[in-house]
Parts: sequence; structure tokens; C-alpha cells
Amino acid sequence: MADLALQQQLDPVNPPLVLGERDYHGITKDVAQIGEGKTPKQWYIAIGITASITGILGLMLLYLVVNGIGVWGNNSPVGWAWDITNFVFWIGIGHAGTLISAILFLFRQKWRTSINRAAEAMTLFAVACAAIYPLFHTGRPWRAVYWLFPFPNPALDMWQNFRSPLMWDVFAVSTYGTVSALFWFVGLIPDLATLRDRAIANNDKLRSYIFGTLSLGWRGSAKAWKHYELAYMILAGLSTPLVLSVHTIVSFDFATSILPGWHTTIFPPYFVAGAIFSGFAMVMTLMVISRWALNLQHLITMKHLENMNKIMLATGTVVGYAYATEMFIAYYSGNMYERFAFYNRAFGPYWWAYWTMVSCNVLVPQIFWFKKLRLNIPVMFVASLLINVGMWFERFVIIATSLHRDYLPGSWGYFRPTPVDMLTFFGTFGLFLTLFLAFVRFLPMIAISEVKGIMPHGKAHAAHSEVAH
Amino acid sequence: MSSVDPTLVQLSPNSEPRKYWRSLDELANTPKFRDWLHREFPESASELVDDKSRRTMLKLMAASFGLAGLTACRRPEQKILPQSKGIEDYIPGKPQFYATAYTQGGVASGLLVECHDGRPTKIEGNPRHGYSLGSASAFAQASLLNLYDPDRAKYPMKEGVRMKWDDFTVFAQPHFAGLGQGQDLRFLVEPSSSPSLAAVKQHALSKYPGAKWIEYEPLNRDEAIAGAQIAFGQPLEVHHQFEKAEVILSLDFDFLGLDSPTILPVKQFSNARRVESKEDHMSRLYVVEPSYTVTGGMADHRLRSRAADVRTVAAELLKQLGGLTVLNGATTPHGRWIAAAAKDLKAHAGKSLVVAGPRQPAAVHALVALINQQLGNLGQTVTYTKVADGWRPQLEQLKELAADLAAGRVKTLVILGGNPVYTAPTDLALADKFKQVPVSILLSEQDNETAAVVKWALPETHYLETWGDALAADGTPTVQQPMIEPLYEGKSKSELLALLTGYKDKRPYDIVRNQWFASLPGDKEKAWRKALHDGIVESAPKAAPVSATPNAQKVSEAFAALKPAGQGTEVNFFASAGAYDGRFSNNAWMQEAPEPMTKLTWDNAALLSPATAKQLGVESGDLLEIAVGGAKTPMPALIQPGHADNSISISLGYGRTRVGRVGNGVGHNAGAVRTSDAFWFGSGSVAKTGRKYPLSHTQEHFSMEGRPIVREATLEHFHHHPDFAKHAVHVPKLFSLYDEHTYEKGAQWGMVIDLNTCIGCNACVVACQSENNIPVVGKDQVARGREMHWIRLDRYYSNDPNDPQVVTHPMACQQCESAPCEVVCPVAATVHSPEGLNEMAYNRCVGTRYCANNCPYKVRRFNFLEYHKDITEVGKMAHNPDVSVRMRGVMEKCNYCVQRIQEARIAAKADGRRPIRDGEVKTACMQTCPADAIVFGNINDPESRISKLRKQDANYGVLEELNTRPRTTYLAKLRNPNPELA
Amino acid sequence: MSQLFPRLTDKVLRIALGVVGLMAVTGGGVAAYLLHPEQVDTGYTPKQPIAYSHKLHAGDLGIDCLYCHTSVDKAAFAAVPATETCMNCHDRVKPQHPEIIKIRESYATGNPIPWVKVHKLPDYAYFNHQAHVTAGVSCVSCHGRIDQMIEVKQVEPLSMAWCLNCHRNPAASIRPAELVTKLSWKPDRDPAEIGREIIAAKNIHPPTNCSGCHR
Amino acid sequence: MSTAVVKDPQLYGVIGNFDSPDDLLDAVRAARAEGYTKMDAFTPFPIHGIDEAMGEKRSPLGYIVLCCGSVGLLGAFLLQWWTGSVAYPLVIGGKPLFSVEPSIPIMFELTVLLSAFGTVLGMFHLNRLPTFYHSAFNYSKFGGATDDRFLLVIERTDPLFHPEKTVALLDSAGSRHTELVEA
Repeated sequence: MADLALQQQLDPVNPPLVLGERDYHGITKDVAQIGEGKTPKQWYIAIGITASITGILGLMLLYLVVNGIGVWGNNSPVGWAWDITNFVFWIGIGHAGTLISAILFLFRQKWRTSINRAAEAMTLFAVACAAIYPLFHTGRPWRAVYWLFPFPNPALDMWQNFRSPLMWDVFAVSTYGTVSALFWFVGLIPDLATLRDRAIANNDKLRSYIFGTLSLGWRGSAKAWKHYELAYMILAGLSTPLVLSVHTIVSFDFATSILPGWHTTIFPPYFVAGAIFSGFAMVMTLMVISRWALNLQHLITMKHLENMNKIMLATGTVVGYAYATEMFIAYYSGNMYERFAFYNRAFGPYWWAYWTMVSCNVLVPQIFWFKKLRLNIPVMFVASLLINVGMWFERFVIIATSLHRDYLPGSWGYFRPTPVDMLTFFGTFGLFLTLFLAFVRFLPMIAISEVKGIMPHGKAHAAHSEVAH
Repeated sequence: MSSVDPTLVQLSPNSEPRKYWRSLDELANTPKFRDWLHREFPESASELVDDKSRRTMLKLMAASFGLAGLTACRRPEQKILPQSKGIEDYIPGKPQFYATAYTQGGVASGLLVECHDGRPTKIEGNPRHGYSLGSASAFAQASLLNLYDPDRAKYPMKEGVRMKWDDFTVFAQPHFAGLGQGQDLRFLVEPSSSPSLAAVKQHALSKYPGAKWIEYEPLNRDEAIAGAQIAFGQPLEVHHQFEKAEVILSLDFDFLGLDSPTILPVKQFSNARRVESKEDHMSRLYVVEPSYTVTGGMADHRLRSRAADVRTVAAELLKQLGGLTVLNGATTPHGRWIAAAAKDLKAHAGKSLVVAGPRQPAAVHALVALINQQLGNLGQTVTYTKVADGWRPQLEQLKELAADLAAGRVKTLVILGGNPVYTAPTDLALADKFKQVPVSILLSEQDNETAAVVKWALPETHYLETWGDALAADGTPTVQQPMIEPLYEGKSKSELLALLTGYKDKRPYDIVRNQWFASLPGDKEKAWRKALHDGIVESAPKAAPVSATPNAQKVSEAFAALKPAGQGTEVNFFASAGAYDGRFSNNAWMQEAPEPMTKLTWDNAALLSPATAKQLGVESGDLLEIAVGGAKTPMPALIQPGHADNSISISLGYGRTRVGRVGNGVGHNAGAVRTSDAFWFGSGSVAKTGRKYPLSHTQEHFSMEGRPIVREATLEHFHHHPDFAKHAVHVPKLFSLYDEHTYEKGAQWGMVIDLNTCIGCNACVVACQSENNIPVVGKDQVARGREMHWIRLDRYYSNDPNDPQVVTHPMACQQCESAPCEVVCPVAATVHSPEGLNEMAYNRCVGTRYCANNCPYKVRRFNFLEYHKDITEVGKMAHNPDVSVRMRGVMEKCNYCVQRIQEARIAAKADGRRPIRDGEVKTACMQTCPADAIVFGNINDPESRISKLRKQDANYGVLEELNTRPRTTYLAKLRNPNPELA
Repeated sequence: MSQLFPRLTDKVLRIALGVVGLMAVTGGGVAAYLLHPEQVDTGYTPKQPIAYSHKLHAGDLGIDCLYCHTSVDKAAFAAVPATETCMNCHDRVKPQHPEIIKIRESYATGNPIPWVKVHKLPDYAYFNHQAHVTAGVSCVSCHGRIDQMIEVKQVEPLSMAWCLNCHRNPAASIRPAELVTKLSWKPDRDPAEIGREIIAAKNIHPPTNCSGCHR
Repeated sequence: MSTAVVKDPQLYGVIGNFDSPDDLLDAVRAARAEGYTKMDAFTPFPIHGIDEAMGEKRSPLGYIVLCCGSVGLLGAFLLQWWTGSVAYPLVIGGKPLFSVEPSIPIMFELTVLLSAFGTVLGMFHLNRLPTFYHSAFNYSKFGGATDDRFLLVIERTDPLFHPEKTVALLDSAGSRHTELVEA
């Protein structure tokens, strides 16, 4: 610990990523204990609430399936509204997880280790929430299921239209979900083994069999680590272009159309930046809560939070730049429909949505120019919430305001959400949080073996851990 | 779902597989659930067979979805029930067309009705009939739905108790036998031109000389006839030749719209307006009117004027024309306008035409007669014919009846058709008076407000259910053939009258046949058959024009005697484009057909000008209270640009209390403030209630935003730059990244719509709705922007917001060759046919709505809910069996009536495999368009009409610059303004 | 530390996985076969109210299909004949036969005979007999050898894929229009060749686009 | 070297237990120096340089992934080409029946998907996962290997393996607790 303390003094710029007198065993203990101890009452209360919100989601979807899409506010011309808005919103949230676990990994960003596990979990849950919308926005999900995937159909002999960006979506989103899940599970294996062995040591039969099974008999043998590390590297390598492709393809849903306000070549980078932006905001929200709730301050340090704030500042500014470009190009194109579409965004019936978006996404992150605010937890918490609001509005603005007034004024309309719209969206948060709560309760929310891997090795601090455990 | 088997297909009651899934029977057998399941899993309902050895994926799916699904998982046993005895020349599944007659305002229009296996499904105009020429108005077409109205009067009712006809006859025969001279007998009858009814009437009146025969119709042409009475000393019916007229001035006469019972004026007018080459000319139309009508929409010069000020315009015009001066002192601010019009009219003496509307007082009509004489139009563009003897203004007759009722001079009242309690002026208070009558008998199609106050309410047959006849405006006898046996226990007017008065013939068929048979020339049987086939009795003499000269002296006296326009806000009463006078109140098609100008559905409203609105401090959606004399009625305000100031217009036929599930409580009753001395208009007052009232429009934005959508120019400009429309927007050389698909082989379908002749009358909308089983969605869904019409008439205002010009833009699927909708459909539910149709396979659609989003014309319609679920069994009889009924979650849109194309192709192939001839396929909209503004055909055939139209300079495609390559193109809109007023 | 699982676990697990995998594959194959329209939709043979034998009438007695199904070349529907048609012969032929008595009842009372529908197309599909028969598609192509059936049975799946099959290469099922009702027709040369000639002559091109059958 | 020692077939090997990665690495080097070849280590996290120390070869996983990836790429291409222009050619938006441009996204996605499966399943295969029963678990203090201990096993199959000598070697290398572990 001596050199740890020393290092702290020596290196105020790059403080260590693990604070306090922690050694390997200490880390194991800190992370594993979360699940091993008795379940706190607060947890039951929390999951009780979130589960009932999930119940609302279920009811709303049932109501939708029985009555049809008409229970939402969608209409002609606004064929897509909250459904696709929420889909893009949730998919976007997911991206930060993959980004942290994959891209930062490839860039050897050590600070990712203590947040990547939770971030990946968040990705999975966000994708789960997102997947609900494209499926249910048809009103008859069973049709979507058995006609959107290219099964052979001997009765009809019909196939899908693979030119449709929605078809690309089907592949992109399902691939994204699958790969993220694999990535996440592979990362979990060594920690599951750790939990297994601890369970055996405290001879907790149930846990030892559960984790014994889940960890597939992992032994951490040097030979295994060799393949494992390569596999992990490859998955990271695959996930990186994948995560970029997913939101690019989502943006194609709009970019390849001929609707003014949708038909824009800037969309792919713009969407990806937005996704990362919103994703980090969500990670921030969750991390601030869990490090406080599970007191992991020494593992999720200010440095982690500050880095994430810096990324939000960067991506937020990129998004702001995108808004400006859109406006300018619309003006510069000289195309009356383009010009109107963007004028209508800022000053049409939905002006409030547009300006909410701008202020939350462009103005709010600017506070992170100041180190003081970057390090102020309440500030960053509120900021992260605002950013998520703003990013939801970005999607709403792109979808609804472009649709409600397009080419022929005779067909113009206005979209108003119904309670069902709102409760469905609200419900997805229930699902998301329920899954996340279950995760933090039962699985190691911090990658134990990876954190150990980034600790400075040395005989010294193994000293006071006993041989005998 | 699928096609209806011609030989009646029924689900046999024992089709439930009780032998297995017994435990689930409860759930499984709730019919609602089963219907739903059949809707949602048509495959599972059909593909699967009754065989335990085979379980199918769909079965599992249905099972997993809802256990009860399993019942749907065997083939429901369907029965085929052929006739026991064959029917001569009837081929199951082949539609048959019969001629018949639709009567409105006592004037007949000839119809051709399409029947599928004995049920009328589509109404079209009879090409052989001089007043239809193949077209039918929206009302005539929608009358089909009245036949299948589930809330019709079905059985004889005595004070609300269901009876048998026998009960009635048992009561009636002795009663009428005991009426003696019939001193206290009154007949209140919906006016009719039916000769056969007239014959029975003669018989009745000869049997009861003391009885009185009163005719009343809430929207009548009495003022015009009375005007002739003044001018010519005899009551005459006026006829106009809009086709011959080069300059037309209309004084508050919506002759293209609701003021004409037939569509002939539209045909004539559009012929005079059609411009096909740059040499062509078109007539010029001046309109003076308070509210904005479709006629005003077509005007080259429109003068908005209170109805009461129209007379001064007329008088000033006569003065300008050098006729006598009847304007004592009164002046008009529109001198210049009138002067210019007068000059124009004079310049076209003999080829011009001045017309006045039925809402204008008799004196104005008389004055107009003078004007036309001054212009030498009498006998040229205006002719007069005699009306039936003993004509008296209906209002007069009705007042007299009211007086008799009040005095208790009426013991027996027979009401044949109509709904006087609802339609009569309020000050007559007929409802209470009717209650006092010892014996009151109503024969009516509707179970209406009048039925509520009479002793006996008898069901009347719909005109498609019984024999009858009527005269066209020129006296052409038009035969009304039944298409179907009476659905309920209805009887026709003449049938009942015959029953009551013991007429020689009892059956409607005999009454009608014997009316004509004797007079038929040559082989009478053959002639009769021909008459039935053609729908008209050609041999019968037409009404001869009366040549008479108007008496200026009488006219000026009458004019002077006109009661002056009152103070306060003027209240105008109009027929409504939806419910007409209330007879279409329970007709869902008409309720949902948007009002041509305001695009208002499921309501009427008080239309007022922006200025008046500002002055009163009201805005659209405010609930007003309108008072005329003592009477009051609530009415929502709706600002109508181009409306006359200090004047409001409200339409009749709404606020029904007893008509049926569709019409009850829809809108507000304008009739509540319609009094006998403010019958057409009068001065009243308007007050705000402070409450709001939601109005549902199908269009919310009326400005074209300077976009080149409807391309318009003056005739003059067109003569110099015939291709102006092509240059309204720069269309660069368009190319595709791909080597493009070409459509050269076989027929290539396309459509051209002439914006210059389209008047926006809704006929096509209703035709499309009827032909393609388009659901009605109701006020709430319309408010949410979910109306389903495949063709919509976009209405755009231009120029001065207070006094704008309007254009109509019919918009349906443009069948783009490179269709943006097709590319984005993930399941290939919408693809292109080799003949260039943008096809929509409903059963493939999963409902992502992406295609609709990507359609720049926004012509795709989505079934957001199960819009067909509330249709009654009898309502389903109106469905066209050649077109699928779409379920919820499915996208739909115009497909150029592909079912008609297919029928034509199969016919052509059976007929020696020849190609389809030009004009052999007509889309429903083209077929019925009164202005012949829609032309559909094969653009691959250089000789076809459409190819020629597409070659015209004025031809252009909307949003061509997007490279969508629309197959539907438009001919630019032209106006022919008077240079002096430019 | 003690072992969690017995020594044999992994062997057993791998064998089990292998077995499950094998079963999945074979099961899938079997299901795919059973669920194929060929299997699912054919073979439907409902009980008819009257034991009418097509074999006897169309086969042995050689009555032409058109004698009863008169509208087959005139309309979309090959109408089931009115009882009247039966009576043309049966007021003399076997008038006392119990089945015929049912027919005569129907004729006397005017109550239709409730025949049970055998050939049911998938929903949303519009089939037109006239178009096919006039083009030279024989009854046998869709209905099989009716003239050999005592009870009518569905022999073809009548599924979209099945229809497309023929619409894509019609030659094999096209014959001279006058022979469509000759179910036993056996040309002396390759029928497909004859089909091709007729197709060329009549320029027959069956639609494979949606609106060909769906409206 | 004497080969007198009888090797007990019930034996898995000798496991030594070290404090830190560095100790472990020293032990490995020592053993290699002695000429031992059949050895493996059990550590809570990957120890860099241990492969070289133990003389391990590079992992072949990359090739597996490459194959799977190419299958995905080709499969996606064929799927879109065949369904679009062979199985049921339909004119959609006047576009060609098949063209590469719109096929790229799905080709990419399927490549990634199959590569990912290849990676994970390949890794499982190379590591023989799952292996629920393993002799190493018989080591009394194996639990440390997933916590903070660094174990080194020298397997019985090693030609130089000798119950006493090998144990002695590991002890001398700083093992805190050396054990003979049965298979």
C-alpha cells in the first residue's frame, strides 16, 4: 500500500483508478459481498416499484395488441411518433455500454474497467427495451415476428425486401443484441468462477451450483487466459464497427427516405455521436446512484466520472455542430421543402420541442468546461438527466416534426400523444431499472479480474492476505 | 376477408369441434373472440384442416397466442347453398346492371345500379339518361347506404308498438270508407313528379273531393316558379343552357352544387370550360353569393354579398344594361364590378346567361327574367316550361295546413314521405299540432321525428326496393326498377295510397306498368322491356318550352314590394353537403364526406367571414347562440374566408334527435331558427356562449405555401404560354443510380385529372368509398387525422385572405414508377405490377407504416383500428365482393380500381384474347365524375384519350422533381378573368 | 477445495448435447415435412348431405363437367348446380332411390341442398374459373381426377406457392380449351410441348404480381 | 536422471501456491530451467509474459473467426441475391432485382454475427469449456486461484515429473503450500 499512497502523492494529474488500501483479495471481497450478504430491504422496495412499472408496460402492450395501433396518437401523416422515437432513444442509450467495453478497451483506456461491466449490462437492457417498439408498433407483433425474419415459407413462397432500411434494422438490432450479450457473458466468466469459489468456501450450496454452472468450470489456467484474452480482443474488435453500424443503420431509416428533414447525409455520424452522448449520460446517472448506494467510491472514482463528463462535453458539442450544419445546409440548398422543414422545426407548432432539445443537448454540457463542475456530483447528475431528456426530444423532433408537415400542405397534420403512448414509454423505464436492479444484486457489477489486472503488481501487498482461504 | 362466395356461404352452426378442446369451449366459443381470431389469423382460420394427425405451425401459434385459438384451427365447415330452381340468365358471381331512377327535389336522375347476386352494391349514372349522362351525384351514390340503414323504419308501428300490416288495413279500410267527402282529410306529401303517383292521387282526390293535397319540401324551387308567375303571369319552371352560355352571372345560385338536383349543369358547364388546345376558349363565370359554394369556387370573378343585397346587384345590373330602373334610392358599392360584368354580358348578348338561386325572393327571379330578355337570352340560354296545374307555393300550402290543424279542421292526416316535424318552419310548430290530430298516418323510410308524433308510422320502401317512376326536369319519364325485394315490410307511396283509397291496381308494378303500357308505341311488350332496359320511356313527349315575354311593370311592382333587408346579422340557410335536408343524416358516407369548402365532417357550423369574426370577437370552434325572431339554436363558429361580412351561413340537416345510430345528435339543428318569414335568410343575432365545440376537419392547412402544387394561370397567359405549368418548377435532368426499370410492354395504366374542370363536388370520393369498401371512421378518428378516403380533394385558398380564390386538388395514389413507398416496405407488401400499378397486398402488410411516411403525397391510409367491426350484417350487404375488406393494422390506398382492370382483362381474354379497349376500364372516380375531369387509360396506346391528354402542354406531374415519376398527372387550372376587372 | 460436480458430468453433458442436437435436426426436418402445405392442406374430404358420386356421373356415365357446373367458363365461380339440374334426369331415373328422394324433396320444397365446400382458397385470394378454363387449364390441374372420386377430396394444397408454381411455368398445364373437361386426356406427345404452342398462339402470360390474385 | 520413480496414474500433478504474479513467473522460469515442459498456471487474472515463460504457442482462434466471418458475408450475399432475383423476382420501386449497394448493411451484420459466434464458441472449444469436473479442483486451496493466489501445476505427464523432486522444486521457488493433487 505504501507505493499506492506514494503514487497518489506523486501523480495528482493521473490519480490511480483504485483508491484506498485495496489488494486483490480486498477487491474480490468488495465486489462479491454485494451479492453474498443478506438482501437489503431498500432493494426489495426499489425492485417492487420498478417491477410494478414494468407491469404497466405489459398492460399497455396487451391493450395495444387487442385494439390496434389506434390507441396511440399516431396518425396520417405522422405514421411514426413516440414508438420509433423511443426505439431510437433506447438503442442510443445502449451504445455507451459497448463503446466503453469495446472501443475504450481497444484504446487501452484502463479507467474503463470499473464501469464497463455495468455499462454492458445497461446496453443489454436498453436494447431489450428498444426491441419492444419496432415489434409492437405494427400492432400485430406476431406478424412482424414471422414475416420480418427470413424463414422459408412454403405456403407463400414470399421473401423479405432487403432493400428496406427496416430490414437492415432487424438484422442490425438483433446482431447488436446478440453480440453484446456474448461479449458481456464472456467478460463475466472469470468473475463467476470467483463467486463460485467463494460460495464453495462459505459452503453455500445453492450459489456454488448456480455459479459453478454459469462459470462453465473456469479455472483461470494460463492456457485458457491466452485464448480468452484473444477472444475478448476480437469481440471488442467486432463490437466497435458494430456499434457504429447499428446507429448508422438506424439513421438510414430516415436518411434513405425522401422526406425533407429525414433525407440527410449527415445522419450517420450525427446519430452515432448522439447515441454515445445519451449513452454516457445514462451511464453517469446509473453510476452516480450505484456508487453511492453500494459505496463503491474507491472503485468508481472521480476520475471515471470526470472522464465521462469530458466525453459528454465532446459529443454534446458534436451534436450541437450537427444541428447547426443541418440548419445551414437546409438554407444553403435553396430547396423550398428543405428550408421549410427546418424553419418549421424551430418556429413551427413544435418549436418548444426543438428548443428543449437544443438547450438540453448543446447548452447544458457546456458547463463541463469548468473542472469544478466536472467534479461536482449533484451537477453532473442533473446534467446527465437533462441530456437524456434532450436526446429523447432530438429523436422526437426529427421524426414527428419532419412528418407532420411535408410536401403537400393539404395533407399536413399534428400529432398528440395519448396516455397509452406515455404509459408505454414510462413502462420501459420500469423494465430497464428492474433488470438493472436484478443485475447489481446477483452479478458482479464490477469486472473483478479486470480491475485486478490494472493494479500495480508487487509482492508487498499480497503479504497480509492469508494463504489459507 | 376474402371474396364472398356467390352462392350464399354460411358457417354451419355445428362447426365447433366440441369433441376436442372441451375444456376450452367456454373461452373458445365466445363469438367475439373467435371473430377477432379469424380476423387476426386468417390463415389459421382457413388453411387448417379437421385432422388431429396434423398440427400446423399456425395452429401452435394461435394456440400459444390465445388458447382459444385452437377452435379457429380447423377448417370452419362452410356450406354452399345453390338455388333449388335455377334463375334465368343469372350467373353466380357476375355483377348485373339495371337502370332505375333517383329522385331529389321531385326531379329524376337516371341511374345504373350494379347488383351482385341480388344485392345492389354500387350506384352509377345512367348514360342514356339526359340528366345523368353516366354520372351520379354524391347523394345519389350514397343513397345506397340508406337502403342498408340498420335503423330504417322496418315495420308498421302504432304509437311505438310494433304492428302487422293487417292490423293497419283492418283499421284503415273501414276508417277511410267512413270519411265521406273527406272534408277533414289531408295529405301532406313530399313533392314528386311521378306520373303513376299522380294518377293514384287523382283517384284519391276524386274519391275524397273535400280532401286537400299539400306538398312540402324544405329545399324547394318555389321562388323561381313564383318569379315566373310575376314576370310571365303563369308559374313556369326555368331551364338553363350552361353549355351554350359564354358569359354566366350567377346571383346566389349554387348551380354546380347543392342547388341543382341533378348533375346536368356540371356536365354543361365543364364542357364550356374544358380547354384542350391553346386555341380553345372557355366561358366566363361571375358569381354573387354570401357563402362560399363550389360554384363560387369556379368563378372567374366572385362578389361576396349578403343574400339580401343580391337584389340590389341584380337591379343595378339591369340598370347598367339599359333596362328599367327599379332601384328606388338603394345603391350598391359594387358599381364598377357590375358595370364590367354588364358590359361583358352585353357583348355576348344571346350567348350569355344570368341566373338566380332558389334562395332569392321571387321578385329577383322576375328581375332576372327581365335581364335575360334585355340580353336576348330568352329562348337561347334560358327556357321556361309549364309546371303541373294547380301549383301553389308550398310554404303557403303548409301554413294553410297548420291553420287547419290549429282550428281542428283535420281529423285524418296522411303524411307520405318527408319529415315535416323536423323540416317545417319552427313557427308552425307542427309537432304539437300533429299530436292533436285524431288519426295521423306517416309513411317514411326513416324512423324519424315525425314518426314520434303520429299515431301510425308505416315503413316506406327504399327506391331500390320498389317500382316507381319520375320525370326528369325536361319531362323525360324515368322508370324506377327495384333491385332487391323489400328488406323489411315497406310499401311505396302509391302502394299505400292505392291501399287507402282502393285504387284499381294494388301492386306497385301494376301501378307503374299500367301508367305507361297503354301509351307505348308499336310492340308494347317490347317497348316496355326496352324502357326498363334503358331506364327511360323515350316515346313520351318532352315538356314544350313556353315562349312568353316578361311584364316589366309587374316586375318592378313586385320588386318595390320586396320586404327590406332587416338590421342585425343576416342568417342564411343552406342545404348541407353531407345530410342535405336531413335525409342523409344517418348515412355514414355522407357524414364523413368533407364539406367541399371547409373540409368539415360530421358537423355543420355557422360560417362567417374573418372580418365579422373579428368584429364579434369569435374564432373557429367557439360555440355561438344564433337567434332569429324568438327561436334560438347553438351553433359552432367556423371562419370561412370569402364569406360575406355581417352575415352567417348555417346548413340544414343536422342536430337530428331521431334518425339512427349514425346521425343522432350529430351537429346542431339550423332548422330550429328557420321560420316561415325567414325561410331562406333573415336577420338575426349572434351571441357567444363562451363554450368551445370541437370540429373535425380532413384538412387543416389551406395555403399552398407558394409551392407549385396546383399550377394556375389566366386563359390569356395560357394562350401565349401554353406550357406555363411545365415551367412552374425547375425539373433538372433526372437520372437514377441504377439502370432503370422500363415499362413498355402491354397496357400501362395512367390517369390525368383536369384541374380546370374539377369542381370538388365529392362525387368521386363517395364513388371510391362505395367501390372499394372504404370504412368510415367517425368524428373522433377524423379529428385524429385518420380518415380513410383513398381520394381526397385538397382545397387551397389564394390571394386576399378576406376574399380568396380557391382551387381543388384531387389527390390519390399517383402510382409512381419509382415509388418511394415500395423500397422501404420490409416485407414487399407493396410492389410494382408490370402494368405500372403500385400494388398493395393487404394480406402481406405487417403495418410498419414506413411506406406512408415515405410517400411524398401522403395518400396512403392505415387501419389504425378495426374500422369495420361496427358494421351490421345488413350494412355488410353494401360491400363490393370484388374487393377485400381490410383488417386493422393494414395499409391501403388507391389502386386504380385494380379489380375493374382485372375483370376487364379476363373479359377481353375470354372474348378472343383481344387487348383491353380504351375506355373499357373506368375507375370508379372517372366513371362518376360529373365534370369528366378524370381520365384513366393506357398510356402505352398512342390512340387512347389519356395519351392525347398527357401530350397536352398543360399536363404536369406534382412533385415530378423528386423523380418519383407519377403515373397520375394533372392539367393546369385556368381562369378567364375579365380584363377590365384584372 | 472439493469438486462441485461428479467426474462423469462433462462426458454426460456432451453426449446429452449431441443427442438433443440430433433430435432437433430430425424433429425440424419432420416438422418441415408435415407442416408443408402439400401435407397440411390436402386430403380434406367432408361428408356431403347427399351421397353424390362424381365417379358415377362424370366418370362412368361420362357427363361433362359443364353440364352441371355451367358458369365455369363464364364467371369466376363454377357454380354448384341448382337442384333443378339433377331433376332433369332424376325425375325419371331411379326416382325412388333414398338419396334421390332427398333431391326431390329439395326440389319440391325449394330448400337448397346444403353441400359442404371442399376447395377453399386462402383468404384474400381471388380465383377466376373463367380466366383459367378459357386459357386451357384443365379442371384436373387443381381438382385432380374428380371423375374417379366417389367422395370429393382436396388433392392439391391450393396455396400461393402452389399457384405460383404453375403461373411461372404454365406450359405443362395448358391444353386446348375444348379439352379442359376431358380429365383423362393423354396426348400422344409431350403435353408441355402442346402447352408451349398454345401459349405462343394465345399469348398467355399468367400474372405473378400481387394484383393478379389479391385486390 | 533416475527413472526409478513409479508414477501414480491416479495423480494429476503437483500444484504450488504463490503470493504474486512475479513469484509465479520466477517459479515458472525455475521449472523451465529444470527442463519441465508440461505445466500450467491458475491465476485470478491474465499474467503477461507467462505464455512466453511457459513456451506457449499463439492461439489459433483468429482463423476460426475468419472462416465464420466469411461464411456470414457470403451467406448474406447469397440470401439477398437469391431471394431477390431468383426465388421471387419482384419490381420494387423500379429498382434492379439485385444490386450490391443496398445489400451491404446486411452482409456486414451477418459477418459480424457469425464472427462473434465463431469467437465465443471457438474459445469455448479451445478451452474445453464447459469442464465441470477438473483435477485442479482437487487441490485443497484452489479457491485462491480466482481470488488473489497464483498457482503453478506441473503435471504428472511431464517426463521429469517426480513426486518429491518436483514438490521440492516448487517449495524452493517460494510456494507457500505445495501439494500432490490426484487426478
